[in-house]
Amino acid sequence: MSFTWFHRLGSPPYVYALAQRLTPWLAWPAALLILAGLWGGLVLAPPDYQQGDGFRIIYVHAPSAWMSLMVYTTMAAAAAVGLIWRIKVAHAVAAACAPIGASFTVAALVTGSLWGQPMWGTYWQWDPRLTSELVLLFLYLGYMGLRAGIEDTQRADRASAVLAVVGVVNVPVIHYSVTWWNSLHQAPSVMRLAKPTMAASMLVPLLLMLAGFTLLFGALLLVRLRAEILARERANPWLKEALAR
Amino acid sequence: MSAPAVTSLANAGGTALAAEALPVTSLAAAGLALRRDLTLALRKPAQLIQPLTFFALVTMLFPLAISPQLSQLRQVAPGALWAAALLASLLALEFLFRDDSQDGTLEQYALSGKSLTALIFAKTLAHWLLTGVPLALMAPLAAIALGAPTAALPGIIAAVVLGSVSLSLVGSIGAALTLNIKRSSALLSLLTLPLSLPVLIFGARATQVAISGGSLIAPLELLGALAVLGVTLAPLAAAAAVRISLE
Amino acid sequence: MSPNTLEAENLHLWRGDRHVLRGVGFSLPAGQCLKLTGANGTGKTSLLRTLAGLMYPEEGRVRFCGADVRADLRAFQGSLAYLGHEPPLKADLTARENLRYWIGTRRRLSDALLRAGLARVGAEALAGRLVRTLSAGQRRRVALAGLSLCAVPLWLLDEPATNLDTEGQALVGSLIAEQLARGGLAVAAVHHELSGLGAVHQLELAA
Amino acid sequence: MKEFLDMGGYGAFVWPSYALTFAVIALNVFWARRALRRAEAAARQRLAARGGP
Repeated sequence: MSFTWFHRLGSPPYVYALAQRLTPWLAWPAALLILAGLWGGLVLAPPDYQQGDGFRIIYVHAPSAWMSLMVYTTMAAAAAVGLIWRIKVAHAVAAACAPIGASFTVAALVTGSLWGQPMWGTYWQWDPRLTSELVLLFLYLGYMGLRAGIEDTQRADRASAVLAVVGVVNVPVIHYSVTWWNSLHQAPSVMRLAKPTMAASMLVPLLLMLAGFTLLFGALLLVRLRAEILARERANPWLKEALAR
Repeated sequence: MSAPAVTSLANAGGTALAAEALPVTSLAAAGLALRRDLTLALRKPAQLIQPLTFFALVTMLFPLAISPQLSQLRQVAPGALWAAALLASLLALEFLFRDDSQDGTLEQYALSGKSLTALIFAKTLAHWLLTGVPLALMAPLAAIALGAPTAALPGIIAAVVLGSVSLSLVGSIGAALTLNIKRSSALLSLLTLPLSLPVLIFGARATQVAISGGSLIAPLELLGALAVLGVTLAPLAAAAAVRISLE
Repeated sequence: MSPNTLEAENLHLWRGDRHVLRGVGFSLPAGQCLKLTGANGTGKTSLLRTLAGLMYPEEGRVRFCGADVRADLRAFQGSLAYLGHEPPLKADLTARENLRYWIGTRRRLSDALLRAGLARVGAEALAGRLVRTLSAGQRRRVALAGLSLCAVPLWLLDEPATNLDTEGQALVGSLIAEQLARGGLAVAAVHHELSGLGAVHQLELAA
Repeated sequence: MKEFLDMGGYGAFVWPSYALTFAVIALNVFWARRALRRAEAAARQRLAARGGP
């Protein structure tokens, strides 16, 4: 029985309808979680003993950073499935992920440097986490650049899938070498961008934000996925009925 | 050539299907591919010089941009050397597959019935022999020009030889992916540079240790590890990318 | 060896938005030739590349000797020769070197066999000359020499007689005749009549 | 309320961070919906073209 479930996830009309039905079930809970996280993070959580209220940037920086990596891995996994079993829907998922991941990588970079500014006195510091985030942004731009460079959708799907898989294999290698490089040259005195030790009242809002952002990603992905599926279905008869819904 | 003569010759020239032609292993086929690329490159040496002149050119920029003081340049030498090496090897990558794709020989490799991964690895090995090794032999000149002590030269050569293996391998994936894209040199560097950063970091570190006279074991081991990772994964990805570009 | 048969079943292929192959199907028994006709852009090349396993049809299947070619694509591709629009030759290598590196990766190739292959197509005088210095017709003959040296059961030929004079076209006809006589198969996209082949299947690809 | 906005002196960093992140969220929502609308329009056009002649 389980195989037919997986098999049905490969059929565009089924996934299109599923995506259409699920979107509100992800979007509204995401909004609620994010609002609760904001209220907890900005109002209820006490200031940090070291960074004062400056630490509250973590409630937007950490979720964005988590999104940038989680979306890339999701993209690479979908790309691998699409490449191995030749499932068009998987390639559609990968294509839908890229812009979302890239935009939150930019958010993570900017909020990271804004958060680091009070500590370092400058807006950019070659902190290992920020540097890895910057490289991740280039991986996204490379993926989207390759997709834009190839006209034929099927070939663009498969070529960018290879790049995504190669990229995800390199992400830990890059992160390790950047951290190793940073520990080598960095004077220990400069505080690195690490999460401060957090009391429960500080931690709960962060978990709410992380959950909210993840559900938000789900909702955004499903909307974009429908667009990508339509783009790949040419003039299939089932479209008429799906569009009427 | 009248018809009868043709049929009699056929048995001599064309071999009958029944007697299966003596097969060739993928390894032997890869050896042939390597020899072909080396022969082709030596027929047109001008193309071999280009990456080397580019490497010297970029190295020359640093003293002019920073300062003529060797003591100051020595600080920047490892980074300048490796940035120049990275860009030079990138330059030579674009035509790794493009010429073969345009004249149809790459297609024949894909249809050869032999492991395309082995054939692609042979082509990448030829690329490394033709660009990576010459760069490594030229690196000491650049290092001296940037104030490195002569004692550091063997270490620098070893680092560039080892590092350029990974550069060629990672580059082969980008070259295969952008095979059919016109004006793809910008995209090729966007795909290849982020994946080459670990090599840049460990290579520059090895050069720095060589200059300061420290023990080269650890940095060279890390460069070796990257090379092994590259050798095992890159040809597979590049072969898949070639098949996709031929679709 | 089970008889060489090539079947295509309900092949559908799109190139971008164009539905290039619309349910193409045929069955080609051993010793037979299939002639593909149709105007430019009707999918002859796409069909040949799909049969060769270079392109992946969205629907349908290709069977060789009864087995789906995708089951062991590499073995299938080892048993076919595909000749595209351009002869697959490097301009900076001589005709002999080109054959050595092209056919040599497929099968063991002695010098005698190589010379015989060139002689078969009347190109033995070109052996030592760089392909860069050869005319289009001469390059096509060197490519045909490679084809005849492949010794494989299935030939997929895309306009094999381009740039050839009438004598060259007759050569193509006789090469295919030999391939069929050996019990092999040939699928050829051609504009002109294939001389001396007798009964030939034909597949017209509509615009 | 005023000290809330002041954020213990870090207001100049906290609020831009939140503003930017929620701008990115809003941009994503807008982008996704626009992409879907465009894809639906294109699909309808393709259906009309196919259904026609």
